[in-house]
Amino acid sequence: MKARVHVTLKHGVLDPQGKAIAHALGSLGFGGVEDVRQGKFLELELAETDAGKAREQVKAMCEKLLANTVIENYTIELV
Amino acid sequence: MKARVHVTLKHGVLDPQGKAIAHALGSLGFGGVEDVRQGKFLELELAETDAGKAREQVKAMCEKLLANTVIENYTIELV
Amino acid sequence: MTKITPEIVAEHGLAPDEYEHVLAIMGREPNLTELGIFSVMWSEHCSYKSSRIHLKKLPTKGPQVICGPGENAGVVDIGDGLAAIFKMESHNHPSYIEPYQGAATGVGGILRDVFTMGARPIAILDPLRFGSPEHPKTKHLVSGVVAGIGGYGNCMGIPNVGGECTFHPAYDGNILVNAMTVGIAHTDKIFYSAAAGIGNPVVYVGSKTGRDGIHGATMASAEFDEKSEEKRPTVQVGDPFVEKLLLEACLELMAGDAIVAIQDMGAAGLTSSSVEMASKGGVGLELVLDDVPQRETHMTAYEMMLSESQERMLMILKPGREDAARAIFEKWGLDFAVIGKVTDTGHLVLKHRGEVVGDIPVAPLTDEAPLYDRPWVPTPKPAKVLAADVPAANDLGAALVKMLGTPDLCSKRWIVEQYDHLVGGDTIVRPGGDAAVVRVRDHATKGLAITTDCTPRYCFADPVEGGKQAVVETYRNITATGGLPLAITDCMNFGNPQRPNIMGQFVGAIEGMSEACLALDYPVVSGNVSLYNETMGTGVQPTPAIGGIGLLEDYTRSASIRFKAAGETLLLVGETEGWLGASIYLRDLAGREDGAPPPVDLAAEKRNGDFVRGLIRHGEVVTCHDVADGGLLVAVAEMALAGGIGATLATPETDAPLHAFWFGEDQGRYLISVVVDRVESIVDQAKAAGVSLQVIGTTGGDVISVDGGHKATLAALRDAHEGWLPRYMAS
Amino acid sequence: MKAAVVVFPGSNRERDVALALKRASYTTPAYVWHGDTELPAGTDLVVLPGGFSYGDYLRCGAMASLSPIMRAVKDHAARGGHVIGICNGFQILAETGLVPGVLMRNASLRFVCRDVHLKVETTDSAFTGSYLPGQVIRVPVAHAEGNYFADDETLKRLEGEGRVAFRYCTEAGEIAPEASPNGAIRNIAGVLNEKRNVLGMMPHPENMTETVVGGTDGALLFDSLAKALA
Ligand SMILES: Nc1ncnc2c1ncn2[C@@H]1O[C@H](COP(=O)(O)OP(=O)(O)O)[C@@H](O)[C@H]1O
Ligand SMILES: [Mg+2]
Repeated sequence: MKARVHVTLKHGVLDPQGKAIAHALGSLGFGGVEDVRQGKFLELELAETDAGKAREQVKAMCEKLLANTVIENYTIELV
Repeated sequence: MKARVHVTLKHGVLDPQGKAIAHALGSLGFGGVEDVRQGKFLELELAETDAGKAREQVKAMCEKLLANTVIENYTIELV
Repeated sequence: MTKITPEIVAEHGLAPDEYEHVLAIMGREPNLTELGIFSVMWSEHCSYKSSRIHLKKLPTKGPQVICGPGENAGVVDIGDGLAAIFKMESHNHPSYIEPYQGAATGVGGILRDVFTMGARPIAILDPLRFGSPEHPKTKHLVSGVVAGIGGYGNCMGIPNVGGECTFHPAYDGNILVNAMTVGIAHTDKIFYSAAAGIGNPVVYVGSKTGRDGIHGATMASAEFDEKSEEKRPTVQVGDPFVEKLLLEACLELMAGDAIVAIQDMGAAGLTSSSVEMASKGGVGLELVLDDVPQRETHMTAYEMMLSESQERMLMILKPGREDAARAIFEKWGLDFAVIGKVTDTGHLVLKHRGEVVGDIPVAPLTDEAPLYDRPWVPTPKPAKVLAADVPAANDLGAALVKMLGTPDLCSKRWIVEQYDHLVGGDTIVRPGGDAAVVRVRDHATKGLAITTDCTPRYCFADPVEGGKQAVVETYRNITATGGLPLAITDCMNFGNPQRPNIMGQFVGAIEGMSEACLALDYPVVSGNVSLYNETMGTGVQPTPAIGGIGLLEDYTRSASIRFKAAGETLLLVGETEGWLGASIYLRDLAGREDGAPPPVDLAAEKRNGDFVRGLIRHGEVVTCHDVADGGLLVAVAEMALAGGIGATLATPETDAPLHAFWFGEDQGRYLISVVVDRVESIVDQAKAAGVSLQVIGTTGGDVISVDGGHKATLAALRDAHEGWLPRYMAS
Repeated sequence: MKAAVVVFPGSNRERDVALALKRASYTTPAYVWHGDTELPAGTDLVVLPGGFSYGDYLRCGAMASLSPIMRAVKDHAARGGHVIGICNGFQILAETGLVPGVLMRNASLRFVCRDVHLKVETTDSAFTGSYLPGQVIRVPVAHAEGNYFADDETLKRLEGEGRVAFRYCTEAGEIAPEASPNGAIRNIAGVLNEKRNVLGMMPHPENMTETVVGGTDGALLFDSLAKALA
């Protein structure tokens, strides 16, 4: 089973990359880009076939490694 | 209107980050992680309100800046 | 089995007569895998078919040379049981297609060439040539290439201490990304690539093999690609983290005596590494491809042999050492696999899924590779430009500010700061001056001076003089820090060799380089040729990039370009005629790109170099700069800006018009600054050595002034010099 | 002083810092492998050196912070033992929570290697005792992710308790935004933990300990340690 994890910066945390991308888009002539936030997107191929267990596992992975919960949020989707 | 962009490595392109994450998860005792691929996830806040136009714009941004189309694919969702 | 049609042969870049030769060697029609192997081994890149007969003319010997061209890198003796191992390589085309990864993997490749021989890399340098700043792609290429080089080298923890970066429309469609690495090894612990010992295991270490960079045969390989919903990218992605582990693991294994031979997998990966090891050792190899660590499923023999996946090595181990070696690689988290053995058949035999999928006699594959003496015409000698015909600058100060703000002369700090040039703690003279000086690890006093140089506009005007000049400029840069030049590596970047005028440039450059190397006892110990740098009939300027290394017996006796104190006397070593042909002044201020380049007087180079080096070694001079691009006044300004101290200059007696004297690019010159009470003695020493020496001014203040009337403030000079590149990149 | 330098896969300034320690204390530090679970007996100081542990993939320092040795490092710190994390080491300390805050991508988004000036904000620690209060020193930085960030409450505590060890400043000692190479909040370059026995800092004092490489301002940090932990 496959898990898709999104890791995004919490509100209020400065996102230098997003800001730089917004700026770069502006100078490339793309008007009307009001804000850009950059996050990570991870696709995990799991041996586990039970959705409930898989979600538990991935949650533990996020808490332990994949996200820094001081500044980041995460969401998990199973497919 | 908001656009969510996923940028992922093309099939077959080496993903050093994903490989290292998979390895780290393994040594943290998370068994059964067969593969990890890491991509980027961008949220863009657009002034544009017309979905068709917004998609066109974001597509152009991906081609020009957000994705490296030599090795990456991208998908666009509007919300 | 795929039928080998003329189309498939052509797809593989083999000419019809080359294919006839393949048939003769094989005695039968090759299969696709075998054809692929011939195609890469006989490519220009691996076989040097257009350049080989000319490269032979380069002097490669000298008492300091432990190993010249032919191995992964050149090896030079630096005394006390230590050797410097170094080479330069190009990654031009991949960097144009994908600047970050192309440049990064270029660095990765040249690092492997050096540590595969047993050396710990201590320095990276990166000569770069980009198209016109106005070209729409240039900025993107600069930013990607620089980030890629930094991304790889920084992670490896090898300081990047030098290089070049210039711009010219001739590179609009073909940028040049060259990279040089220097490493240090013990002379009794140098590793070579000749396979030996029948029955010995062939071992694969490093990253797994994927379908990276398999080109040439797009059509032929497409049929093997079950997932062909997207066109497979041919660029390789580097993993500097794995390469760092590979470096440490290899050095750890090399500390013992398990290795018989070792070779990195660079271009043409498993093919060229196995063929070269077998050929050098005069043995055969049998490989079981099922045992090659693979990243992707269903890989064919063809794909495995042609893959250019990065961060891999091939080794021959002594029998019975596999387990101890495996333990080291596993400790570092790397793949380790025995994939075959050394045989006495003289053939490269490939097995896959229980079948023999390739069987090629190694000796003819390498020895009978095509060799061409391509037709060439010498480049017509351009006319000399008379200084009097070049518009004079009314105000030398204003002209100087303009010069320092040109793309070629401006500060490259924006680049240098993206490279970790201090890791290791051995960087004595940092990038930004002449040569960098890096301390030799584990030695109490020795340092290496390292530099790369080439002046393509000279080479374009006159390849022979330009080739000579590239060599002597490295010689001067090394000398200016106090180093004794030992040997060079080169990276020959040219256009299409099938055009006689391009081939003529190549032949001319080699001739000039050879002459300079011979005169200066400065042999070539390694190098690389990159041809076909050309799009739609427009080639790059001929660019024989030279990487030189020199030895400082005592690194505390080195010089740098920075003015250290006010009130010192500024002395010019060498003669000035005021040569404006092919100069920056002529091109960027007068808008003319013509004329003969400044001639090189090799005897004067040696005489002046020995004189300056002697002064530095005796501790009489600590501030020295060679005079190159932009001429004398530019050199003074660079010294002033580096030290934050100005200078008051007075034109000595000369026949040259002022602008030609101060901006001419005559060769063989150095600027030194010395405390006043040393001047007399140095003047005497110069006289005795037959060296031309002139007092041209005094350090001090925050202005550079010439003859009282021409002035530029350091602030204005700094703004022009430091400002151009960051402003350009931010625009 | 008995020092232990932890080597992670991808560390690259372990030797630089070991030499700096040796110059200051005349004792050769031990190298400890990240996979080990114990520090050498009698370790006074643990050093997490600069580099790219695990390639800096995912987040700098994240994977290294979970290495087996880090449990021992945490125990050592909890017992009052000293720990210094430099550059990648600081990132690892932040990921483990041994010092507060996070290190984000440089505001320029580019790697930056150059000399910077730092103001010594506290001399009340084993790491900074040999400096003068408010002294301005010159040492290099070399990183892509040194943009220090912490929430207002944390910053208030850090500053209130005098736990900001170094700030980026101009040559004249002014704490100005343009003096910061990475955009760090309030120009913070190094912070102490609550018990002041753990220091995380981005700049590299270990690369500025000899005249011949350009200066000795960094040597005083190691000198401080050698004296405090003698
Ligand atoms: N221009 C040159 N001058 C001197 N030696 C050269 C030159 N070009 C290539 N060589 C030598 O030929 C050998 C093969 O080079 P190359 O194919 O570039 O090596 P690699 O397989 O590491 O890429 C090397 O020993 C190299 O030093
Ligand atoms: Mg090689």
